[in-house]
Amino acid sequence: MEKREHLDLYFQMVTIRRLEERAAELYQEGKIGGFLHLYIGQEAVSTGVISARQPEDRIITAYRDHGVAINCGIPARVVMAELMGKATGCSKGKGGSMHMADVTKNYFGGHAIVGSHLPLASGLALGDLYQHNPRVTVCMFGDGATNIGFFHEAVNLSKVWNLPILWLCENNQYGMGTAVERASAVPEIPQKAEGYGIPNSRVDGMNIMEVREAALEIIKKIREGGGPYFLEAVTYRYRGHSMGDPERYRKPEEIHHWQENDPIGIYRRYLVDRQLASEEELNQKDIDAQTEIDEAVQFAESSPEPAPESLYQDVFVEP
Amino acid sequence: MEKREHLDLYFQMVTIRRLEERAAELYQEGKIGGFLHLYIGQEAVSTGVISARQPEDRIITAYRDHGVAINCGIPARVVMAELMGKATGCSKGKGGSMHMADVTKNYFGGHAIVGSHLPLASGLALGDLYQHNPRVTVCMFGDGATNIGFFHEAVNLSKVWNLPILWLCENNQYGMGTAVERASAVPEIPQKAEGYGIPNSRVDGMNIMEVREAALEIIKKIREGGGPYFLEAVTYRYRGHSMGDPERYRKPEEIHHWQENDPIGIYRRYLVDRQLASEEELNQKDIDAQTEIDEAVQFAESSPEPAPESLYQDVFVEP
Amino acid sequence: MARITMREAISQALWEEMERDPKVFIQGEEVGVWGGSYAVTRGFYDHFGGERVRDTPISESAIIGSAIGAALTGLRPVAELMTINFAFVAMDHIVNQAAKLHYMFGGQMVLPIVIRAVSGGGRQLAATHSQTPDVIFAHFPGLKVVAPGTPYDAKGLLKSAIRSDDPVLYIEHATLYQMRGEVPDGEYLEPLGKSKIQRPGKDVTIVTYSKGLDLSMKAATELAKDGIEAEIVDLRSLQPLDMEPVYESFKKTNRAVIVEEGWRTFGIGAEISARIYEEAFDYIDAPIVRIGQKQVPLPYNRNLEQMALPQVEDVIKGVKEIV
Amino acid sequence: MARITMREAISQALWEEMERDPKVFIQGEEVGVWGGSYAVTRGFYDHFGGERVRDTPISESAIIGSAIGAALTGLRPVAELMTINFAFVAMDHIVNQAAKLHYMFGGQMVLPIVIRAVSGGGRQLAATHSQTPDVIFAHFPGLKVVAPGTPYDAKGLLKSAIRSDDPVLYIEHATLYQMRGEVPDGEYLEPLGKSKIQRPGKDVTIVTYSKGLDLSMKAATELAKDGIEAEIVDLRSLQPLDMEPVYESFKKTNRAVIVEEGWRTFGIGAEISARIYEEAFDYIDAPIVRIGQKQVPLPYNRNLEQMALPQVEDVIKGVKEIV
Ligand SMILES: Cc1ncc(C[n+]2csc(CCOP(=O)(O)OP(=O)(O)O)c2C)c(N)n1
Ligand SMILES: Cc1ncc(C[n+]2csc(CCOP(=O)(O)OP(=O)(O)O)c2C)c(N)n1
Ligand SMILES: [Mg+2]
Ligand SMILES: [Mg+2]
Repeated sequence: MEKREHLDLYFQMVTIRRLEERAAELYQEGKIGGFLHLYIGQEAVSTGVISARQPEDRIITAYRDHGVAINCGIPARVVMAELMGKATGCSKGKGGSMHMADVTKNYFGGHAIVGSHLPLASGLALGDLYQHNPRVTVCMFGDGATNIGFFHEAVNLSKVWNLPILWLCENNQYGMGTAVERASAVPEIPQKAEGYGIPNSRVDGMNIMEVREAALEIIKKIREGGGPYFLEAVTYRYRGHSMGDPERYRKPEEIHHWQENDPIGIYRRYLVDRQLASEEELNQKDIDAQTEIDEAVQFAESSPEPAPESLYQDVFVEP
Repeated sequence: MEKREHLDLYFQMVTIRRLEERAAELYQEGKIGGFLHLYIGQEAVSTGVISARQPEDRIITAYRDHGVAINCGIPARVVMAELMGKATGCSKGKGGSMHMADVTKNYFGGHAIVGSHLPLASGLALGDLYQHNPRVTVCMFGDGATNIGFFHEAVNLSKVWNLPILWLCENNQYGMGTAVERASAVPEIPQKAEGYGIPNSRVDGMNIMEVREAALEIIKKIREGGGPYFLEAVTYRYRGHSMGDPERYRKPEEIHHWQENDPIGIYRRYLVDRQLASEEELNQKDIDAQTEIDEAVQFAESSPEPAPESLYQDVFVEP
Repeated sequence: MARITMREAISQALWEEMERDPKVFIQGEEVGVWGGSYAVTRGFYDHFGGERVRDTPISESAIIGSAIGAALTGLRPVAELMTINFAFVAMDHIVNQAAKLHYMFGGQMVLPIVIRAVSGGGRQLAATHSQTPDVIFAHFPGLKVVAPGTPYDAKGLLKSAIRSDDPVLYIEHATLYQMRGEVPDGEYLEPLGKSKIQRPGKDVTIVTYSKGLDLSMKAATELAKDGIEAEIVDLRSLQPLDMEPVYESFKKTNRAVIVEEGWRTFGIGAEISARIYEEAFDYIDAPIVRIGQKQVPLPYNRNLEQMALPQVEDVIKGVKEIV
Repeated sequence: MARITMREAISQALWEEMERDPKVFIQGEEVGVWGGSYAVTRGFYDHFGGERVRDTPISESAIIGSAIGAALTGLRPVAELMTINFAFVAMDHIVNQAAKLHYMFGGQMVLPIVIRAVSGGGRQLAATHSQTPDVIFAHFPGLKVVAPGTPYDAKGLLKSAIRSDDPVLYIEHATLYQMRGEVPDGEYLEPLGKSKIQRPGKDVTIVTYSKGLDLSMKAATELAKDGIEAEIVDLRSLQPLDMEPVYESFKKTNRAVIVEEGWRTFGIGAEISARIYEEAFDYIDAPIVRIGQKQVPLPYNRNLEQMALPQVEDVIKGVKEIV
C-alpha cells in the first residue's frame, strides 16, 4: 500500500469522526432531526472493508451509515446536507441520517428496518451473478440484526445460489441496549454461518489493517466464484445507540476500556511506528478533516430547503 | 412397552393410512374441498413422537395434520367431519383439512402458513416456563419450513430463553416440488441447529420404534430443564404435496424405493419378529381400523352442516 | 383474435416479455420445475432455463427483497408470491422497501419489479388462504396495484407492468384463471392506472374490478332482462386510481353500486363511495351501495364460505335497491 | 383526579394490571433494562423482574407469535412492537394468526393478547419509520384495534384491552406521549368498541381519533372564536367501529369533517364517510370533508413532512368549507 493511500484512509476515518461529533452538536441545536445513529468507535470496519472493494463492488448497510457514505466517496458536505434535510443532500433531504445512498458510487444505502437490507443485498449479488458481472456485494449489519428472520432468508439464499456476497457483521456488542448474549442463541456470531455451511471468520474491528487484509482476501475469493462468506468484525460504539439513549445497559468503564483501543489511535500508531507517515503529516490530515467538516457544515447550512413541490416528486418514476 | 400399547400404536398408524386413503377418494368425489395434504408414508413420525409425550405436553404442527390429530386422540369421525366441513368437526367445519386442533387434548393445530406456527410453539413453551409447568412442547414442521424467517426467530428465541421445546423437523425430502438441497443451504437439516448451539440428532422417520425411543429420551431431558432440542426425522411422502400435484419433480421409482421401507410394514415386521403381536392380531387391527374409518365417514356424512348463523360466531370472544 | 383463458393470457404476457428482454426473469416458489402452482409458468423452465426461471426456498421476504436488489442492478424481476396471503410474510419488503426506496432516496433508485400474487376466496382454503386484501396494498403510496378482470386486460396490463420502471403488485384472482376472453394475436399494451368501461349502460354505474367484474357482468346480463342497463366501470388499477370514468358514468346514471370481493369494511368501496360523493354530490339520486365480503375470516365450509362472499344475486339486489 | 401525561397513563395501566394479575407479562425489544424506547416501562424491570418484563431479540414475528402461543396456555401477554412500522415484519402473526385462530378453530382457541405499537409521523424519521397505517389492521376481522387520543382513555382502554379475551392492537401515537389530561386516581375501565363525544357542539361533526383528536380539539377552540361549535366524536376504537354516536351527531349537525393522520386514500375517513352517506343520507346538508395525509411516503425534511401531515389549519379550513 502506498503512503498516499494510507493517508487517505486515515483522513477518511478522521473525517467520519469529526463529521459525527459535529452532527451530534447540530442535533442538540435542532438542526438535525429524526434519529441519529453515530458510528464513532467503529470507523475502522467500514473504512477497512470499503478500501478493499473495487469501485464496481456494491455496498449496502443499515441506518448507522454516515461512515459508509464517506468511505464510498460521498462528499462530507453532501452527507451533512442530507443530515440537515437539504435539497443538496444525497437523498435530496428526503432520507435523512438513516437513508444515505449514492447509486452512482455503488452505495445502495442506508436502511432503517433492521435486517431488511439483507434480502436486498442478496438481490444485488443475484443481479451480478445473472449478468455475469464479476462484482461483489458487501452487506454490513449489526449483531442484533442476526436475530431477525430476514437475516436467515437472505443468508440461506446466498448459499443456495452461491451468490457473490460478503456478509459483514459489525458486532458492536449491543443491539440498542441488549447485549449480544441476551438476544442471540450463540454469543459468537460466526457460529451462525456454520448453520448455513458458509465459510466464516472473525476479525478485530478496531484494527483497520486487519479488517482490510481480511476483506481483500475474502473479496478476491468471492469474485473468483467462491460464493458467500461471513465475516464478523468485533467492534464497539462509544456513543449511545442513537441520540437520547439512557445507557442503563452498560457502565462508563466499559466504554473507557474500548476507547483505549481506539481505531484511529491504533491506525495512527501503526503508521508512525512503521514510519509510513509522520506525526506532522497525520496532524495535517486532522486539520484537513476539520476544515472539510467546517466547510461541509457551511455548505449544508447555506443550502436550500427542498422546494415544496418536491413533496410530490419521485413517488413514482412514471406518475 | 406392553403389547396393548404396541397394538394401539399400530392401530393408530393404520387408522391414519385408511383415513387418508379414504379422504383422497372423498376429495375426488367433491365431498372434501380446499387443499388436502396427505401424511401417507410419514405415519411413524407423528405416531412415534406423540406416543412419547405426556398428555399435558403440547403438540403443534403444520397443515399436514390429520395423522397428528389421530395420534393426539381426536376420534377419526371428528377428523372426518372436519374434512367434510361439518358442524361436528373438531373446528366446527371452519378449519378444514389444514386446521385440525383440540386444545383439550393439548393439540394446538394444524397451521397453513409455512413456519408460522414455530413462533407460536415458542410461546406455548414460554407459557409453561413462565408458569413453572413441567410440560414440553413438540413442534413439527417440514424441511421446507426451515428456510423461512419464522424458523430462525423461533428457534433462536428458544435457545435464548432455554424453552422446553422439541423442534421436530419432518424431512420428507421435498417442500412441494423443491428438493431439500435446492432450497436449503445445508442438505443435512440438523446442521442448522448447530448455528443456534442447540443439541440435535437425526432419526429414521420410517421406523416408529426409533422415533419413539429418541423422543422419549429427548423429551425427558427437555422436561428436566435441558432446553430446546432439534430432531430430524428422515421420512417420505408417497402422495403428491396435495391433491393435484403434477409430480414433475420426482420419478415413480423413487417413491417405490421408499415404499419398500413402509413405516407400517416395518412396524408390523418388528412386532411379529419379536413376537410382540401375531399376524392375526394385527390383521384384526387392520379390520378395526377399516371399520373405524367406515363409521367415521358415515358419521361425517350424516352430520349436519354448520348453521348459517355460525358464520358470524366466534369472530370475537366478546363481540 | 383468439379466445383464451386468463391463465393463458398471463402466461403469454410473461413469455413474450421474457423473449423480448433478457433482463426479465421470474423467481418464486415452484415457478420452475413444478411449472407454477397455478400452472401459469408451465413450460417456462424447460424453455428459459433455471437461471431465468428461478425456484426459490420458502422465503417470501427474500423472494421480494432479492427481486428489489436485482432490480437495482438494472434487471426486471417478476417475483411471484404463491398467493397474496403470503404477502404478509413479505409485507415489509412490499410496503416499506419496494414502495418507498425510489422516493426516500430522492429518486435515485429505480425498481422495475413486478410482484405477481394470487388473491381471492371461494375455494374452501379457509381463513389464512382465502383473502382478498387488495385494498391494504393500495393504501401505500409508491406501489402500483393492478388487478385485471379479463384475459385481454390481464395480458396487456402485465406487459405494461413488466415494462414499467415502478414497482407493481399484480393481483390475479384464483377463480378467474379458467375465464375465457378475446385476446389479440399481436402485441399490445394496456396502460397502467386507467379504468375502463367494460359494459356500457345508462341506468346505474357498477364500479368494480377483478373477480367483482365477473360478478357484475353476470349481474348486468340478468338485470338487462328486467330492462335495467348497468354501465360497468372496471378500475383495473387500484393505485393509481383513475376515477374520471367513474364520475363520468355516474353523472349519467346518478346511481352507483360498488362491487368488490374483499371485506367491505375499510375496503375499496369505501374510498370509491366517498370520492363519488365528494366529486359528484349534485348528481346523486340514491344512496351508493357497497357490496363486499362479510366481516368474518373466511370459513372452510362451502356453504358458509359462499354466504360470506359476494354473489351475483347480491349485485342484482344491490342494483334493484336503488334503481 | 391528577393531570398526567399520556405516557404516564399508559404506564399506570400496565403497572396496575401487572400488579393485579400475575398472568399479565410484557415482552418486546428494550422493554426491560432500557425501560422502553419511549420510556413507558421505565422502572418495570426492577420492580417486576426479567421474567415478567422480557427483553426480546429483534424478532418481531417471534415477539407476536410467541405471545400468541403463551396466550394459548392461559397467560395474558402484552407484546410491544417498538413502532407500528415494524408490524409489517410481524404482519402474518398479527392478521393471519392473532386475528384468525379463534374463528378458524371453531372458537376453541382463546387469545387474550395485547399488541402495543407506536404509530405516527411528525418526528422526521422518514418514510419507513413515520407511518400511521392504522386502517389496514382494522380491515381484518378478528382483531380489535384501539387508538386512544387522551390520557384518560389511554388508561381505561388499555386496562380493558388487557382484560379482554380477544386480541387487541393498541396504538399509541408518538407525538401524544407528552399530552396531559385528567385521570381519576382509582381504578376505572373504558369499554372497547365505543366512540365518545369529546366535545359537544351543534354546527358540524368532526369524526376523528388518536392524533386527529388533538388536531380537532385545537381546531374546535379556534372555530369557537368564530362562533362555530364543532361536536367531536372520537372513535377510540377502529374495530369494532361504533358509528351510532357519529350518526346521532350528524343528524343534529348535518355536516361532517373526518380527520385522521394516515393517508387519506383508502383511509379511515373513506369508511366513515361512506357509512354516514349510507345511514344518514337524508340529513346531509353539505359534502363530507376528509382530511388526512398527502399520498406520499413521509419525507425526512421537516417542512416537507409537515406539509404532508394534516395540520390544525387544515381542519379549520375543512370545517369552514362546509359550515
Ligand atoms: C425490524 C426492526 N425492529 C426494530 C427496530 C428498532 N431498532 C433500530 S436499531 C435496533 C438495534 C439494532 O442493533 P444492531 O443490529 O446490533 O445494530 P447497531 O445499532 O448496534 O449498529 C433496533 C432494535 C428497527 N429499526 N427495525
Ligand atoms: C409462507 C408460505 N409460503 C408458501 C406456502 C405454500 N406452501 C404450502 S406447503 C409448502 C411446502 C412446505 O414444505 P415442507 O415444509 O417441507 O412441508 P411438507 O409439505 O413437505 O410436509 C408451500 C411452499 C405457504 N403455505 N406458506
Ligand atoms: Mg449492535
Ligand atoms: Mg417437506
